[in-house]
Order: sequence, then C-alpha cells, then structure tokens
Amino acid sequence: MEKKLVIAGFGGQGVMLAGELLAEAAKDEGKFVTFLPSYGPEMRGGTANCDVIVSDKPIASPVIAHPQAAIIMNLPSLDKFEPLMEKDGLLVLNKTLIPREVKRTDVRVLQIDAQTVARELGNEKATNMILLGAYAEVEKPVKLESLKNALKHFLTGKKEALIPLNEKALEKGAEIAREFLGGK
Amino acid sequence: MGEKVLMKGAEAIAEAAIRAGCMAFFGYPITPQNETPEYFSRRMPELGRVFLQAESEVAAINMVYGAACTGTRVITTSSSPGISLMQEGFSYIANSNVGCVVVNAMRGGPGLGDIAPAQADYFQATKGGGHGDYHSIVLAPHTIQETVDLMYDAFDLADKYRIMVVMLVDGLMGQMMEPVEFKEWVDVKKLKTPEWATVGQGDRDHRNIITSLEILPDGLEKMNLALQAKYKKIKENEVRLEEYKMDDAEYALTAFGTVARIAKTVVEMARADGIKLGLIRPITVWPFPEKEINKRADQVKFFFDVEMNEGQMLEDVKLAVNGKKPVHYYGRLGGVVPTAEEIYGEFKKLVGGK
Amino acid sequence: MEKKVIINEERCKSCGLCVSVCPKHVLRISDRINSKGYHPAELFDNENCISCGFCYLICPDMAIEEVRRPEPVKK
Amino acid sequence: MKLIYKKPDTITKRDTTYCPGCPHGIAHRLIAELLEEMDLVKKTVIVWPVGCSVFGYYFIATDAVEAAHGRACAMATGIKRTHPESFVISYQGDGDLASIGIAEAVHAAARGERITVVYINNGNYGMTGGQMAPTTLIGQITTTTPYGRKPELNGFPMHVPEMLAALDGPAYIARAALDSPQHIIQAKKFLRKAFNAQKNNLGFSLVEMISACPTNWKMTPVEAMERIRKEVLPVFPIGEFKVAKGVE
Repeated sequence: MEKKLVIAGFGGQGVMLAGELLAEAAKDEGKFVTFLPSYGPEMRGGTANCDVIVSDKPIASPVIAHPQAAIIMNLPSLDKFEPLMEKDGLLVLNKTLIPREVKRTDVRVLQIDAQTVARELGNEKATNMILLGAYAEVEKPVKLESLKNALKHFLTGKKEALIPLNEKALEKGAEIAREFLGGK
Repeated sequence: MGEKVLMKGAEAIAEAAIRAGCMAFFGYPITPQNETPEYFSRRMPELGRVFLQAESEVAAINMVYGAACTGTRVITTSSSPGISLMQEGFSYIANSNVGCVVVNAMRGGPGLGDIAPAQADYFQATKGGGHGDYHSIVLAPHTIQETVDLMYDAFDLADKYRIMVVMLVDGLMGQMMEPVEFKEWVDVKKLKTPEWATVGQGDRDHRNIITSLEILPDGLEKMNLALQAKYKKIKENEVRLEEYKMDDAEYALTAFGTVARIAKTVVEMARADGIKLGLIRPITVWPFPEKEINKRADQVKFFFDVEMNEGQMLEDVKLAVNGKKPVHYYGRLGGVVPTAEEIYGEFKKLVGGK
Repeated sequence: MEKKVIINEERCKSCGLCVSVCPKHVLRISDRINSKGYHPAELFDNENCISCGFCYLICPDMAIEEVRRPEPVKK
Repeated sequence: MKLIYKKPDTITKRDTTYCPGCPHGIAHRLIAELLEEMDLVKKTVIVWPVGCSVFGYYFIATDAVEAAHGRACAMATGIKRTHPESFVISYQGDGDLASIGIAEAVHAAARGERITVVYINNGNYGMTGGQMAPTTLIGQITTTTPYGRKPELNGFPMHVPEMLAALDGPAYIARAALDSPQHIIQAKKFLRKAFNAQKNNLGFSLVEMISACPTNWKMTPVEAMERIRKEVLPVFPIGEFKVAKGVE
C-alpha cells in the first residue's frame, strides 16, 4: 500500500494542519510517512500545498509529481493540480470556493460544499477536516479513528476545546464520502 | 590621446573612471586604495558629479545598486575585506540586471590579513562570491596604462550587458607610479537615462520595476536561464587575453595582473638563456580564455602557472588544458610578491638539466 | 437611494475593522462568500449611514472603493 | 451624490497579499492618496524592503526597486543622489529599518538625504513568523521570546524617531498610528509634511506608523487595534519629533 495525497488551498485554510494530522495518524499506525510542505511567503492568503505519502514500505522520494488523490480547497489549486492527477485519481473538492466543474473525465471527483457544512457544524475553520475525513474514507490510508486520536497532538492548551468539533468534522466528511461511494 | 602624465595607480583609476563618464562614486575607506576615493572626492564635485562616503561597504554597494537602477555610470572601489562585505549587493545587482564598476585592490587575507598586494580574491571575483548562480565580468590589467584603458571598456561593458564589471587589481598597482596617457573624455551629455531605469514613470506608458525577487521557482528558473544566456553571450564575445612570445614557445607561463608583469621579465630571462618560454595572460579572468589556452596545449610541453595565492587561477588553467599537458604551479601567499629570479629558478627546476 | 458605501466584495477579507469603527452600526459581515472564502462586509442600513468614511479610512484592503454623501435637497 | 472618499487609482487592482486586518494596506493607501494629491506619482520611485511588504510594487503603481534586507535607505540614497528630480520613498518595517538596517537609516538621516521613509512598526517580524523585533515590547511573547521579552536578555524597545530627531539632518520626524480612523487621518497629515520635506528639499523625513500584526499577535484584527491603544501607544507615543520650517 502506498497512498500519495496532495492538499492545496490558500494559506490559513488549514492545509498544513490536515497534512500533518494525516502524517501523525499514519505514524501512530506504524506506517512509513513523509510530509512535504510548500508555501508562499505570506502568513495568510497566499497559496499553500503539501505532499503526504503513506506507505507500508520505506519511502524514497517525498515529492509527488502526479497525485493519486488531492484535497483541493480553492479554485487556483484545482487549476494547478487537475492536469497533474494520475488517471483514476481522486479529487476531493471544496465546492464552496470552486465554481467550476472538473474538466477531466478520467478522474474520480468528490465535491463537497465543505465550508458550508463546516459552518453548520459550528466553525468554518473545520472545512479541512471535513475534506480530510472524506478522503480518508474513500482511500483508507489510515483509519478514521487514528485521525481523531491524532488531533490531540495539534489542538493543545486553549485549543483542546476544539477537538470534539474537529472529530465531528472528520466523521461528517466520512459520512458524505460513504454516500458518494454508495451512490456509485 | 593626450600627453603622458606620471600618476599613482590608485589616482589614475579614479581619473580614468571620471573621463569614462562615471557620474557617481559611493565607497568606504580601506587601505591600500584610499587615494582612489580621495581623488574622487576632489574631482567629482568640481565636475558636478556625485561623491559620497558611505557609512560602510554594505551601504556603499547598495547605494551603487540604487544608482545603477537609474542607469547612471557608477563605481565603487575597495579592497578585499571591504569587497567581502559587498558580496550580498553584488548578488542582488547580478539578478537585477543593472550595471556598475567595482574596483578591488586586493590585499593579503584571509581575515584582516595585511595590506600588501595579493591575488587571493580570484575565486571570489570569478566564481560569484555572493549567493546564487551568477558571474561578473572580471578584468585583470597588469599595468597602470592598461588599467586606465580598460576602465573605459569596463563602463561600456557594464552598460552593454547590464552587468557588474570588476577591475581586479592589487595594492602594488595602486601604489606604484608610472606615466600614463588618457583617452578622450566620454561626452556625458550623450549618456541618456535608459528606458528601463527606475527614476519615476514620467512620460512612459508603463512603470519600471527592478527586483531580484521571483517567488515562484519556475519563474526564478527562467530568470536564472536568462542570466545564463547573457553569460554565454559574454563568453562568446568578450574573452580577452595577451599571448606574449607564444608563437614559438615550448613552455607557457600563465599569470594575471601584477604577477603577469613580473612573468614577462621571466620570459625575457629564459629567452636570454635560449629557452623558448612564452606567457599567456588572461585579461578577462571571467570569462576565462579556455579555448585559447586549450589550443596552446597542443604546442607547449607544459604550463607553469604563477600567482600570489594558493593556485586559484590554476584551477581554470587546468580545466582549460583538460589533461592534455602538465600544469605546474608556483605561488607566494599573504602579500609576498615573487621576484622574477625566484620564478625563473622554479621554472628551471621544472625544465630540468638544460 | 443609491448606496453610500461601495464595497468591492472580492477584495474584502472579512477582517471586521470597518464594522468595529462604524459609529452608526450600519455595516456587518454578510453571509455571502467570496472566491477567497471570506464573508465580505456589507452596508445593511444605507439610510442611517452618515457617510463619515471611517470604514474607508480603516479598511486595509482598499475594498471600500467609494464613500458618497447625498447632495442636500434644494428648496 | 457627492464623493467623500475614493480608492486612489495608484492602488492597483491586485488583491494585497497581507493577512486580514493587516494595516500595511492602510499605509499603502495613504501613500497613494498623497502622491496623487501632491502630483508626485510620475516622479516617484519606491524602494520596497524585505518583509511582508516585499511585494509592495504589486499594489502601488509607481516605479519601484527591491532592496536587500535593511538596505533600503542606502539604495534610496543611490537613486536620489544620481536622480535628484525623482521623488524617493523608502518603505520599511521595524526589523528591516531598526535592526539590520539601523546603520543605513541613521546615516541617511544624519546626511539629511532628501528621501522619505515610511517606517511600519508592528512589534515583530511578520513575514518570517513573528520573531522578536527591536520594537517588541517588554514582556511581549514572540516566537523567539517564548517567555516574553526580558530587558536583561533582549534589552529594550527602540524608539527610532526619538533617536533620529537628535540628529541635524532630518527635516521632519514623526510617529503616527494606524489603529483608528482618527489616528489614520493624523497619520496622513504627518506623512504629507514628510513628503513636503522632500519636495521642498529640506532634508530627511520619516514617519513611523504604529501598526498591528493580528496573525502573529494571535488576535483578531479588532483586538489587535485595541492592543495598539492599550499597550503599544503608551510605550511609543504619537507625535512630531522634528518639524523644520517649510514642511507645512
């Protein structure tokens, strides 16, 4: 098993946190994992993306040229990564900020109005977790439970109170993904 | 050409720059080249041009950078430790594609070293020095007259290629006196502010931005490739060297700057003894005369490289010769100037029984 | 009546500074969402806006493009 | 309808790259407004620094150059000395000007260079992630003062206008704040005098603008502006420190 995921969006959307959470969960499951961030100079609003590879075997290159899966949180990121996707790859899209349809017909597309869903759950900042939960449910690089357990590494101190919300967001994402899979 | 005047090298450098149309000097005092800024400080105001003593070499090179962005012929002069401080600015100037002239009167190093003549900044000058993939054109004159003549070319090259041109000299050249003749004054009224200069948009239909920044790797790679294309053009068109008594030479000395001048004496000493020795003297040490030296490798039995450092140009000579013939080396360090006798003695050891 | 405050919603980053300085509380963060994912500020009570321009002055994104005041009605 | 305010044309259409609530944009707008009002746009060269405003030329449409970190005043000097007819602005943050570039700033001021420095003080290094700056307040937590800035370890905040006002070269030195509409109006008044100092060939001019960094301060933009009033302005008081005749 080797899963190659790109997560991309604006800085401030929680791209890195989602990637690090997946990496942490994979490590907890005893898997090999690499996390490679890439971002612009701005603290907020610039583009940001990360490559996460989860594998049963040691990982050589941490760079993903052609993602098997991508969590895409805004339009510029779709423009950038759509052409790079592997055939039959999975695009998990934050439909809230992506007004256009996917042009490629040889990839799987899971569109989620994630920012709206997150808002309904109580905090738009959990958009990343909804998308990550959905991705994990389809591709199964790690168990959903491992992702939930890994949250405690990142949400500490005052932010600990946000753990239940983020757990809910991961579950909600997974639930949406199950409908997607069942509907096929 | 005018009359010959007896001048100290350090002052002749300044006068030549002024006649070549240099409109601004920014610099910081450092021995052994203080006569140069002092000369500028007298002459520039007389001509209504800019002289400014900066608070440091770091500031000085960035003033030069700013002036270069206005398309003005601008110069700074310094010596080894001061040049080290300027490396950051050199790198920015390179990737901003602006032109200027920098004189390095090399002294002994590393560190504070001494104030005697040396050639140990060859690597720093020819291989970049600052960060990133860049080059400056590096001219290495061996007489005061040549320095004066090359100063005109230095500004022309800086304008033509929008690049930094280094005059790589040493304290000996700065301190010695020699009669020199200056070429005609450059008519500065004819030096126009170039179209790309950042002086305020004025009547232009677009604004000018000069930056060495490009945050996207693909974009920065393009900038780098454009620089490399420029360097390639310079390599093809601007290599200069002097081949002294090389026509029938069986052995070749290689040397630059002050040492090359001493090496000419060595050639004469050998010739007097009936040994066919010649000298290959790169005038541009970047771009380096690779092809020319490689060609001579088919002719001579060996090369003998002499420098006032631990064999820095030696590496370029070896790359040029590319294994065709042996390349020997002799050098003195720390500001010790080798004598002709000394070099000839070393050469004779290499030639053997003769 | 025409709007007294013209907001470029695409430029807005939802920082809320305009809302915080509005002396008449006629601005708020809207439910709409722009392409960057921000909820732009909006003038919801044009009538009570006094065209003071505080929102324009504090807006760090120059999203408030114009502030206009009705001409006094001639009698 | 009568136009009370209109975004200056010299501000480009490009969205700023600053975080939500970052006052850099306010300072940009003030510069653009004054350049237009004083008919200086076409003469202006802005020297942009290293820091969050490194892309400033994306947002203000004038000729521009990009300086190395701390070297903006030196570069501005080079431009102004060789092209005195250009209007030269150096835009610098507190790390850029008060730390790595303090020598260049002090000497440009001492020489009375005819340049105008817009000095943005937000008490930390914003772009690199909120490290301590020379202006960080005592007790303030940053990523390199995790236990708060301690005088015995890190010394005291630097008051640049007060220092520069002691020199003979400057014609106008002031400190303003960008936290409220009232202070922003005042900041513009100060900046106009600073521009006049250059325009009328009177000497060096600098306006410090107390700014905020909501992201690295870990506050909302509104909280950050409140912090300026509550904690920063008592240490860095607003005012004019040097006013030569003729800047009005």
